[in-house]
Amino acid sequence: MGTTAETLLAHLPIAIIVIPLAGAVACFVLPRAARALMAVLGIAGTVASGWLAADVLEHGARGYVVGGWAPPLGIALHADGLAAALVALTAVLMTVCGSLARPRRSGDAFFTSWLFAWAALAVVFLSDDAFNVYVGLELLGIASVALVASPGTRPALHAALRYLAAGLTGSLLYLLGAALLYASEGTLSFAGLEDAGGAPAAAALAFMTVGLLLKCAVFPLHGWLPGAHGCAPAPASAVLSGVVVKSGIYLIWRLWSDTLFGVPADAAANLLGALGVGALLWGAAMAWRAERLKIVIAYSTVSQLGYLVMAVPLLRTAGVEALAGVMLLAAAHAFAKAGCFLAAGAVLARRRSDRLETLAGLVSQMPIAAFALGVGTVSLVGLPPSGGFAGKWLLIQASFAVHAWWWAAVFIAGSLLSAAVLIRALAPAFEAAPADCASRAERAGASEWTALAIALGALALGPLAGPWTSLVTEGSIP
Amino acid sequence: MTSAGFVIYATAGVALIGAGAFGLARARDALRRIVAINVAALGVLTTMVALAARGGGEADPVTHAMVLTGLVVSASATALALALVRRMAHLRGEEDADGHDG
Amino acid sequence: MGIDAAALLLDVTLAATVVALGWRCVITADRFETVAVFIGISLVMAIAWTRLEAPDLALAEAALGAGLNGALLLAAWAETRGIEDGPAERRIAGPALLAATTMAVAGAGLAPLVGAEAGLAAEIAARLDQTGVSYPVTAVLVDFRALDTLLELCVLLAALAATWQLGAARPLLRGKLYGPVFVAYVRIALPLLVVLAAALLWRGATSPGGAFQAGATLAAAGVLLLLVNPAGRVPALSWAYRICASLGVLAFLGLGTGVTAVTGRFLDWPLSHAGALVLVAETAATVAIATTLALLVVGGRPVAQRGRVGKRH
Amino acid sequence: MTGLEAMLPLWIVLTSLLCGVVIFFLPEERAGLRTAINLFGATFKLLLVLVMLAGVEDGQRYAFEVPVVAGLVFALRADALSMLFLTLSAVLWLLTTVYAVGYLEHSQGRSRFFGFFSLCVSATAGVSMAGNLFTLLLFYEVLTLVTFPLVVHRGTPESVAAGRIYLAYTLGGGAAVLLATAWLHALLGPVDFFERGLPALRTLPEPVLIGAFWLLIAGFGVKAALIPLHGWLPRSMVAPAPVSALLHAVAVVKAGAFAIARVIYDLYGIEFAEFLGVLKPLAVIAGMTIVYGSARALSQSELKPRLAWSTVSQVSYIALGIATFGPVASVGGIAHLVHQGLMKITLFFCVGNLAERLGIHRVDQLAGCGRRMPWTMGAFTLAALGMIGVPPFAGFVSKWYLATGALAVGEAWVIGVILASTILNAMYFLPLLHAAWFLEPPEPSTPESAEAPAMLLGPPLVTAALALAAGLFAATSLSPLSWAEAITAEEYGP
Repeated sequence: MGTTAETLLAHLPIAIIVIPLAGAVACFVLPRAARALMAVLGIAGTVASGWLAADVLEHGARGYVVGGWAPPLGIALHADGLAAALVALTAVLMTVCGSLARPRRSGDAFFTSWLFAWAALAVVFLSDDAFNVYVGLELLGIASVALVASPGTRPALHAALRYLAAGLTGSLLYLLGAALLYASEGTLSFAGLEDAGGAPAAAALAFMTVGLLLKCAVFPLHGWLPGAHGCAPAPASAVLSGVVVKSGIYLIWRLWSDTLFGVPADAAANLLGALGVGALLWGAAMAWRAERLKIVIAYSTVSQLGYLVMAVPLLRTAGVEALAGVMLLAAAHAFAKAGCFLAAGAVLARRRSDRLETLAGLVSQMPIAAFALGVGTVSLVGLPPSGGFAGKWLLIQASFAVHAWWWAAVFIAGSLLSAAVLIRALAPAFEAAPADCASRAERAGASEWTALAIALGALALGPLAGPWTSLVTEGSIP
Repeated sequence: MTSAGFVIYATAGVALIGAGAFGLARARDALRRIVAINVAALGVLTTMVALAARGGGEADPVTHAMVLTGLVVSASATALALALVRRMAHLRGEEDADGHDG
Repeated sequence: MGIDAAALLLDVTLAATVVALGWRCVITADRFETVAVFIGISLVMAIAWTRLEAPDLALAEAALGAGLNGALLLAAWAETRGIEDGPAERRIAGPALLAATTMAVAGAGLAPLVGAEAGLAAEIAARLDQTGVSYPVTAVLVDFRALDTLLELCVLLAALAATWQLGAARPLLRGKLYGPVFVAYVRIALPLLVVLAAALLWRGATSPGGAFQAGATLAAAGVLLLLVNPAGRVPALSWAYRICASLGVLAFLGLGTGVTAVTGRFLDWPLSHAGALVLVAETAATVAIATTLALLVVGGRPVAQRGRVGKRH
Repeated sequence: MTGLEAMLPLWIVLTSLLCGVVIFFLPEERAGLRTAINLFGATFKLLLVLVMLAGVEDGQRYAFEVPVVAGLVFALRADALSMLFLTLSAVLWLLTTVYAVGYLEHSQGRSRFFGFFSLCVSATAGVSMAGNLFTLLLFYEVLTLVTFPLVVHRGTPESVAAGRIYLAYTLGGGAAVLLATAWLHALLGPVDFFERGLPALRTLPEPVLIGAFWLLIAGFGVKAALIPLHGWLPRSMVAPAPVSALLHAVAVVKAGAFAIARVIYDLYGIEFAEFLGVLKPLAVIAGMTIVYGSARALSQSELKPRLAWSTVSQVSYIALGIATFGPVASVGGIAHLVHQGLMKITLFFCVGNLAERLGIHRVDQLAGCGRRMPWTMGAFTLAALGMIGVPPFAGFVSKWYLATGALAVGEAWVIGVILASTILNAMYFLPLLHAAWFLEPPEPSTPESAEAPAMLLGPPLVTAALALAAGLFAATSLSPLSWAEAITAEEYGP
């Protein structure tokens, strides 16, 4: 038994990419079995990701050379703590939300795109090769656009087109950066870029960062996100906001936090931090004016992404503790946001509208959905005992540790701001139902219960922060 | 391939990237935006091909492979974008028609 | 000296044409001109790339960039002719500044690279014998960086899945092209294209060519086939489309995992059968690329057109 | 200490937590089961608290700790000060549950109400037993979260608006506490509560300490309704009577005062706080709140807002007692924590009964209701006299200790404050009593005696009796006063 487990374990990184890929093709070729395939491969993928995370937690980072050629000739996968954690998070969200997806038309194409998005995320997190990541980002872009366009209505198509245009431009900038990097350093693998420096590397970093900022909708390049995440079906927007948008930020962390680029990047890192603050404020301001619940939640993604970008200067100075904090924030945000979107989707499905003024009586009619939204808000705002709080706590500690106390003030002001925004949106839900419609609590559907479960997952991340942070800081960025 | 050739084609590539950026920033119409992105893509690919051939000897195959993959990837993304444009035009056409008699 | 001067002159004119066309394409107010000029740029660029010692890229650019992209752009232009999305934008300052900064940063990045030597050509040439193919670019595509190719085929398939989700396919140009001249042309061009594709595929192992170029050419043949029926109707969806479109990914996945048992690494072709395996993978990729690109031109899910055609003229 | 006993504090928090969760998912129509679970939970928790009380009485220390994130420890600890607040909230939770079951007989959303009601009490228990600043912050914020749905329970636009104001104030306070906690944690590592203050704290530079102190006071002052952070209290009177009774008279408001006591006694230490010179300004603020609260209460025409402003003023007695650097005054302050709880909850119960039975909301409608609801008005009178400070009621005891304590340390102005406030109390309570007992009821339309049913009448009578007993038997060992003396003895040392 030992050897087969050993060999299986050795092939885990590539297996995590191949399983969803095989699933996607299978869904495309056998349309009628799409849902069953999705379920089976979802579980297989989650098991593999969980196993990888456990293995990395125990034995540290695990590499894998694809095709037998080591870098710089071939492509290598590198599953360190950070990547394994994100892959596990992706697997959980993709499986849970996938089981909820009810595409009205062309289910096969929907699940094909769903699994392609999952595989692409695995590539982006695990691959150690800049160009391989480019193709992964592109596959992720196209699959996500397909998910956004799946409702088939005009606003959905318009949002999908805008998302695709932004994604294409972002990938192009990233490609140019990668080419410059390869030309100046002679290798495409991230690991080999330790001592990259000079004008070409700086230009490459600039292009790649702007491209990634565009792909993950960081202010001021966030225009496409609210429409896309607002129109997509609830399970899709849950995954888009929860994980897909974070893949770009993961790459930014990897590029900016390594000892990469001897280029004097501290000034630019603070610029990124300022962008993050801008995202926080702008996202909150726009969410304050939004009229639909899903749009408020989408704009809160723009503002929460500000936190993750704001952490870049901290990652460079405070290192491991900041990484643990920001990853905890990212995971808690993923679960809470997924919970909120699924609940909002259930509200939209049952009450035909998620406009804020029609939310009256939600607490009495759909208590489970309201409770999921409430718990999600608790984690998004970062109130104890949620994971959001633990993440914010670690970030504040990190900023105090490097005497950058203004970052601590920004984090706390940010959480108050998002509290104001989300409470303004959800307050009408507590009002009594208008006289005409029944105020009896109807039976909660599966999506409401799943929304509540995922939102409680974000809450549970608080007490369970220990294992997650030790996994994340396992053998990753020094 | 002399380094003079590299300079010429690299500047052409950079100029195309600039044109693409200019077009993209100005474009209001979806079709124009897609064409602008493709112009910029051509610029990037040309710069890469020029980079591959900048050394005296044989051109670098890894960059060529990257360009080929980049070409196919941006072609399929453009195909999807154009399909979206055509579908929206079709829906808008249907809406106008239904709008009157609907 | 004469030849160098002439070569230099050729390069300069080609570069100048491309840049002029590029800016023209972006500045013009007429939408048809934008599309037409873009196709022009792609063709001139194909020629320029031959000058940069990249013949196979030139082939791919001609087939994909000028051919398929051009066809798609023209189709999209035709169908959005009446609809004007918004007033033609007149602002210049913002876009010009953006273009200038992009060019400046790119220029700054490229300048120090003028003299430097070019990447990994030597290492790859030294190891070609371990890959079963002798043409370096194909070796990189199929052996050194096989995962890239696999993912790229997935990108194509994802784009097709996304298009199929948008709804039923609509007749292509409503058969306006159909006529004796066109049929005669197709009767000649079709076999030629198929033979060319086969040749490109076969030569890929030893000289410029390979799956992508062959696939693109075959796709062109497919589009011609779709256009040649009277009402431009697209034959109904059957499992054949699905199998052909995903053949490439299936081949790479199947062979890749199968090979893992032998060599212990995913997509690591064993030297003894490398040539044969590569050929199988390349052929499958060609069929997949051809089907996918042709169906992408259709732009929708080809469902059986039972009485629906009459509804919209 | 055996395993079970170490877990006792955790069990106390979990009892009402589990009850809350179970009730939350109970279908609406299962009223009987819900009341049964509620009462069982309340009594079981009271038993656990009494067991622990006995344990702490004879010197046993209960502690439960579990590390959470890097460097953060979730710690529950039972000492004399926490037992005082814990016993008060356990006893009053049982009574208020009985009252609420009767009060909300026919209303909607009772499962949701009682679910959050129990969660709120477990948060209060958590605040009282917090072993370090982080756990205190944790339960302090959880208390905000679970009380918001109670404040907005009625679902009227006014109550939702009041709820949002409540959240704005309390989340703002929470942010201040978070900043201070993170700041101290960054400099010191774990910030635990120690008998007579954390020694490690004294190594920090003074400006940091003073800054952190005022951040903590501002944060906790929101719930303790110190000026200018008291705005939310009068507005959240739109909540149903049981909510106003337990939360705004006991749980929420006292949590703030208790947290201030905890910071001053067990984080900074009373001597070190005096050395830093931060006690004097706090005492001044408390004094101003007392007078301002009583003055505003005078001008309220509605019963509940009047009681709300009275609460604003009364809670600051506790802060004043703690901030006056003298053992006797702090005994008065700590004892008032219990006395004010007992008296104020009785008043809110009676006002609830009046509104429920006779639809009386305004002060001028009280004419002759003493005759029509004798028992309720009897309890109301007892509590009102107690609030004014008429001997032998509990109120008099705490005011007496406050005054003599302040005099002992030369803070004469405190007596002025207490006198002024007593006069104002009399001015806004006596007219109510006068109208109730000595005026004719407007028109004898309702039957002669419209007394409240047993479930609504029982609780106020019990609390009125407890208030009276706390005053009469102050000298005995079991009274809140002697318990306060024990706490002060620990804090002030030999």
